[in-house]
Amino acid sequence: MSLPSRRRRALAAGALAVVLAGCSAGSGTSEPSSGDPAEAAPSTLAVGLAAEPASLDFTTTDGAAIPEALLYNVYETLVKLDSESGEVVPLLAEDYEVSDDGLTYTFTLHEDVTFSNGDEFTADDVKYSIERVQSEAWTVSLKEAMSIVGSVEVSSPTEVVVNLSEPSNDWLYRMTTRIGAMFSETGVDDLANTPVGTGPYVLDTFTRGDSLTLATRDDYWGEAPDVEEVTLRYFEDATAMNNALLSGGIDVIGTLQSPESLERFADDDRFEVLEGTTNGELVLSMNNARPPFDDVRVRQAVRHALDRQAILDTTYAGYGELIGSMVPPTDPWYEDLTDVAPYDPAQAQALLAEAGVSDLNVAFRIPNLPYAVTASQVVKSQLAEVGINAEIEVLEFPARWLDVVFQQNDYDMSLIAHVEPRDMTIFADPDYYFGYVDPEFQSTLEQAGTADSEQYVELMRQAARQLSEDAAADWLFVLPNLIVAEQDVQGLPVNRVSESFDLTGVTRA
Amino acid sequence: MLVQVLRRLAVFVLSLVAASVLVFAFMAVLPGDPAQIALGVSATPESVAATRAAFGTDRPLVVQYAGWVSGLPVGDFGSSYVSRTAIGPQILDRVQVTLWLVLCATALALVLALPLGVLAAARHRSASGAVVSGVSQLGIAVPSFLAGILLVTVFAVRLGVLPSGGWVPPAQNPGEFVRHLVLPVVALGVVQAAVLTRYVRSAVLDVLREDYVRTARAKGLGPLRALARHGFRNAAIPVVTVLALQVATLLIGAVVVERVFVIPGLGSLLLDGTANRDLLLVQGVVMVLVVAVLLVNLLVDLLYTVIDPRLRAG
Amino acid sequence: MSTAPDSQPAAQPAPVLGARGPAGRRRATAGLLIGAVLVGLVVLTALVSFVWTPYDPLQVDSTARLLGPSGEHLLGTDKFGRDTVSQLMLGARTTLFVGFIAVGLAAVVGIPLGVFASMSTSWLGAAVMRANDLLLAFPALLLAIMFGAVFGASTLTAMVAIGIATIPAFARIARSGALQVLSTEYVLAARAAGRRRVGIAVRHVLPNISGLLIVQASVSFAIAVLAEAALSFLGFGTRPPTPSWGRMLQESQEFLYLTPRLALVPGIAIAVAVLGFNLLGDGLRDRFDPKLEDR
Amino acid sequence: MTVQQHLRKADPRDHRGANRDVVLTVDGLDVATRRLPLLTDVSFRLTRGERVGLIGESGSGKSLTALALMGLLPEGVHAEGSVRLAGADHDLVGASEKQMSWVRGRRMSMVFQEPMTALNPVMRVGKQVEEGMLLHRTQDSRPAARAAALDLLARVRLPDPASAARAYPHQLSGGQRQRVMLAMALANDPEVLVCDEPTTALDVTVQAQMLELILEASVERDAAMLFITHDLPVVATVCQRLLVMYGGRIVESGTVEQVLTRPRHPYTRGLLAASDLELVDEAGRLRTIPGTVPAAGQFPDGCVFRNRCDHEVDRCTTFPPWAGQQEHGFACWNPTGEDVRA
Repeated sequence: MSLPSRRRRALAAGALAVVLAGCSAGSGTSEPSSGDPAEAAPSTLAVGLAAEPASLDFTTTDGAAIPEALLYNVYETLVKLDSESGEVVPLLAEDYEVSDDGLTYTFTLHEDVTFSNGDEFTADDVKYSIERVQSEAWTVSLKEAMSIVGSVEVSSPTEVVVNLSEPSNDWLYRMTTRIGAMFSETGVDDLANTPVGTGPYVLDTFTRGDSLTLATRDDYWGEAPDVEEVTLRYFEDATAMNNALLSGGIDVIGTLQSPESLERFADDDRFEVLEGTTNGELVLSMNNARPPFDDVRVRQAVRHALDRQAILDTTYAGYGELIGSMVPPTDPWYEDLTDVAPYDPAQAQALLAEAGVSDLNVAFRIPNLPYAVTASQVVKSQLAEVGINAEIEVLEFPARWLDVVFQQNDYDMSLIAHVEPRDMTIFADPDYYFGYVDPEFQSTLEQAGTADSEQYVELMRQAARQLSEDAAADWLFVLPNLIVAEQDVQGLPVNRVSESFDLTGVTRA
Repeated sequence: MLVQVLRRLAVFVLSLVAASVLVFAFMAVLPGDPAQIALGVSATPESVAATRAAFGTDRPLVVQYAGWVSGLPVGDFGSSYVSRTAIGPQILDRVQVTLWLVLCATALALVLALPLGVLAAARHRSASGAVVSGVSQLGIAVPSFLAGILLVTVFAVRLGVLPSGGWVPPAQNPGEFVRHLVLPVVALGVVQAAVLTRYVRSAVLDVLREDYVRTARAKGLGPLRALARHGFRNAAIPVVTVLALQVATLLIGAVVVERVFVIPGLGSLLLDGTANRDLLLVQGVVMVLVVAVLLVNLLVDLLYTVIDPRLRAG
Repeated sequence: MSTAPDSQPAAQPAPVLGARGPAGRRRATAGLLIGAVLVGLVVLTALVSFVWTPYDPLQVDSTARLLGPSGEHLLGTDKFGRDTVSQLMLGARTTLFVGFIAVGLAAVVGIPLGVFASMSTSWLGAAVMRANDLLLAFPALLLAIMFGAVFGASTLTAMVAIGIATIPAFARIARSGALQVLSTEYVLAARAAGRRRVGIAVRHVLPNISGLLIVQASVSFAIAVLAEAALSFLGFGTRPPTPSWGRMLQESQEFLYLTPRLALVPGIAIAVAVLGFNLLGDGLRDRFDPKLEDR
Repeated sequence: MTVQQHLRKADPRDHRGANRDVVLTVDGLDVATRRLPLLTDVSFRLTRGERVGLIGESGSGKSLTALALMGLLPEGVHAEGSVRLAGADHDLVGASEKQMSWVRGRRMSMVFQEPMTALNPVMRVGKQVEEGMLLHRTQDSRPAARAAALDLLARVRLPDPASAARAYPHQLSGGQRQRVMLAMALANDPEVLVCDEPTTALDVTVQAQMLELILEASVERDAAMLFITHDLPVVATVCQRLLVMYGGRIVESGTVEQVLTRPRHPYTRGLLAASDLELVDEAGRLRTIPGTVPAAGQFPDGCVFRNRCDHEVDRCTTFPPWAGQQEHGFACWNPTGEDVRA
């Protein structure tokens, strides 16, 4: 079986989404003796995170936890995504140029960059790294984004030219993700345990089920980060993570899992609460491929039946933002589409009557992730108001949910956050679990891919609106990024729009 | 007596084999292809097939079982489908953690339950005995995870005297090791102590009513001395039985407490493995837990023959 | 002779004195009474929930989130705006349901196995008890996690797992009780009279061990309630939106700082049920266990 | 002060003269739970070397009397009255645990009914025998105690005492265990030996040997013995005097000859009739006492036996006073046989 490349990419997006969205690979953690506030030197930092990496090799192991820990910190890319502005900015590339036809990218590299194993970073490594993504060495599905690259030419040790086989508005953006990470040919022997990159940090220790410690290295090419030692501690349990912060076990909660407890921290002088945004759209999927949701009126009825603000209030204590389509507010083509299908139970009932359905029973198969469990109960209750009985069935995430909903598409309704950046494209995939097939939407996206940048934004906007009007799904809200930190910790990545928990700008006063 | 020990050992080995078959067979029913899961849902069929071959999951189940079980005695549990690392060392790491937890909790339970149980029995008519009985009843009724959560809230969050959770290996920092161990051990041990207290109480009460204790008193031994010299060893038999059952409960209770206190022990490994469908890992952990329980049962059976000469008869 | 009163002095020891004399008996009765009242309370709550709850326990009301206790909502509302009292009542139902099915399963399988093992003289009886011992090595939580992994976690898998893990307890009690009964003279007499084994099991053994079994059932029930709570806490038990006390506790964890009431209410409910069943079991044991009676 | 003088002082009512030393005086012993009287006004004396039988049906209070003497009453059961032991300057009733510990096993020891349960199953027999001697320091070292224990085991005629000493109780037969019990009771040469149905649980063949041993032991040591049994032939063999107990009271006393041949109390008569296998009633059935022993607290007011008695008269609703002497008398308004009152 050979899937069309877009399908693979789309699936990849989904797979990634579900992993990042959940607590898939989390585990226990411990607090080091240095976690004691009295002993804590200013140059160390302990950050609590939810999902633990299953291994340290993101070339063969899926999951958001690995790039979260390693990207930009241990591995660097030619260009990175600025967490404040959401823009693509140079990193290892001092500068880059794009040809007018959008096919040729010329990167000028920084000099005197070395890998943590001592090897020098040159244009050869760029060529090696990009070609390695295309080779069998990479097995994770995200590699498909690199298939667009036709050739890589090294013109000097500090200059490299990448030729695309077709123009893409997306490729450079993808280069800010893990597939753009730069490897050394001599440093890929034991990626699962010994990552070798050009970043300011090296892996110090990785205690499975517990924590991962990064330490700065002396020969970093750029400005050394302020915090010399960062420990990433993994908590399966949200309450345990909160308690760790309250009792001094950690300094930062990287992503707060229990929004209701935020008030506790907001009231406490010791802590600062940062509210940012993410790429995670909470998608209430409806199986477009089979009744009753093959009827657009039924789908629209569901959208009208839902009071999304109430869902947001219950699920995330009101943090997060209502959207209305598959676009987070940080994307350039975002527009507020919440008025396309406002909360209007009467309208919902009218639509259902028009579609000729009554006493609707739908299988609502959700993953056992906290937000999904909470949100689904509100959804169920609201749907009951308009006469739709949603039978909630909780499936274990990832394995069973992926199997039943994602692969077999055996569901009527589901609910999961898709956190992959710029992932509206998944709706263009007819084989995706949404079952949404619309040639017009597909062609709009296709045009957008090769259009010039202004047109690109306009076409994407148009596509998003069409999705919303077709009620291909419902978009409940975009997940908030909630960070709680001790007052003296500054420069944390407030918005989670890249794959990295970027520690390079963090300082302790 | 030797015959008996040998027979008991044979039963133990047979139980191990039966347990391994059960565990393996059960895990083999799990839906989902490990290779598919490891590669992510969008992997190509070719790479899935290759991975399947690498995992060995394309072989017949019997062959897989034989391969798996033959590695167990030497601590080879195979390699994780998810992290691609050897499972044996991981389990070994985690076992040490859980073992500390379970042993300390057992010790705490014993230290609390023996005197309290004897007190409750000796004074079972007086107020102090009734108080001990009542408190132990309440102690049993509180789920250990709730106890854990409350302990953290009070001692770690409110008072800040102890860490809220986590683990420091004893070799790294003995002081911190102890500090981190206190709350989970209390959460696990106190509930067990409550259960044990009641068994000690009833065992001692039973023994106090035995003729031989009266005989001892007729010889001139005071009530406490009669109990100590003649009662304890006899009371030990039911108590040891319960203790054995409790070690099993503790191992499993540790799963819950490890979750509450974020301790990287066998329990969290089991839960992670389950969530990730790390089939071999789960299989390995379950097997280790089951072996531990069977081993405790074996030890207890052997202990019986030490305590009770009546069981030594050939 | 049979009509004349028996003056053989060795006849019956007078069950007069007890190490647990009148006072001990009184306390045991008090425990039994408290246990029965607590269990009755839980059962009554569950029964009432079938016909009446103050509010629809599943009715989400985002305008009534996290309300404190008031005349309208006696114990307040949770984050969904659901009435805690109503949830609690429905939770009692779940708790009892899990207990009944689990204990019932264990009894239905365990008791015949135990009685069979006690009467069987062939290797099969020994094998049954060995298998039983082996099952002891799989505690309820472990089984439930395994079941959850294979079949997907649900109330059903939790119940079945708890039930299976409880089988050995029943089998053991049934076997040891049956062995005692089988060695009594009236059974020997029945055997001598040619009664078949099944007949003996039904006529003599079961009625005589029923007391022991009821005690075991009560104690197992308490354990099942705790196990269900622990499983729900770990996410291997009852699934939403069905309320259960364990799930209420788990859901309320994040409110521990601000609204500890939400965690305490189901916590207390669990403790009450467990305490009730344990006290009931203990009280019944004092009633049924002849060992505690004489001397 | 000699023991004799001491005793006289302790019990001024001793009117029987000094031809024998009184070692144990029980006077007005009442035993009761908080609500139920169990023993009422039990009085008797044991003199040195005297063997007294205490007979009656089960439930009449015999074992309880023995336990009361030893101060081993079950919890919740209390004694009142007086139990005085020669050489002890305190009353055993109400004595402290410490005082009683000094008495038990040293001055007064007891052989229990049930040899199967009265020995500690997890302690070697030898040790159990040694224990009492070491406790009361009658042997000052462990080796001495061990030697003494072996000697005792030999004297109770256990075959191969050395291996018996190493054995655990379950490895011995019932008869052997009862010998061990006896050895334990004799270890410190007590002045009073209380035997609570020591042969009831034994095979008939073993019973005779055991009785012989007990008899021998008490004669050898000149120890007073209270021998509890329901078995009249046994009593006739072993004892010199008899106490008949019913409903927690002593209803008749006298020498074996007096009581067994000229019973005055209808209850005694009933007991004798029931144990005589040759005596049959008109229908040819064995004689029995009608009715059964009531449970404690269920005895009738007045004479405790009147509801089973075929001699009942009006006065029986009040308890009859003791007629005759303490050593020979009865408590009945309407006695059988010769009327001592007349």
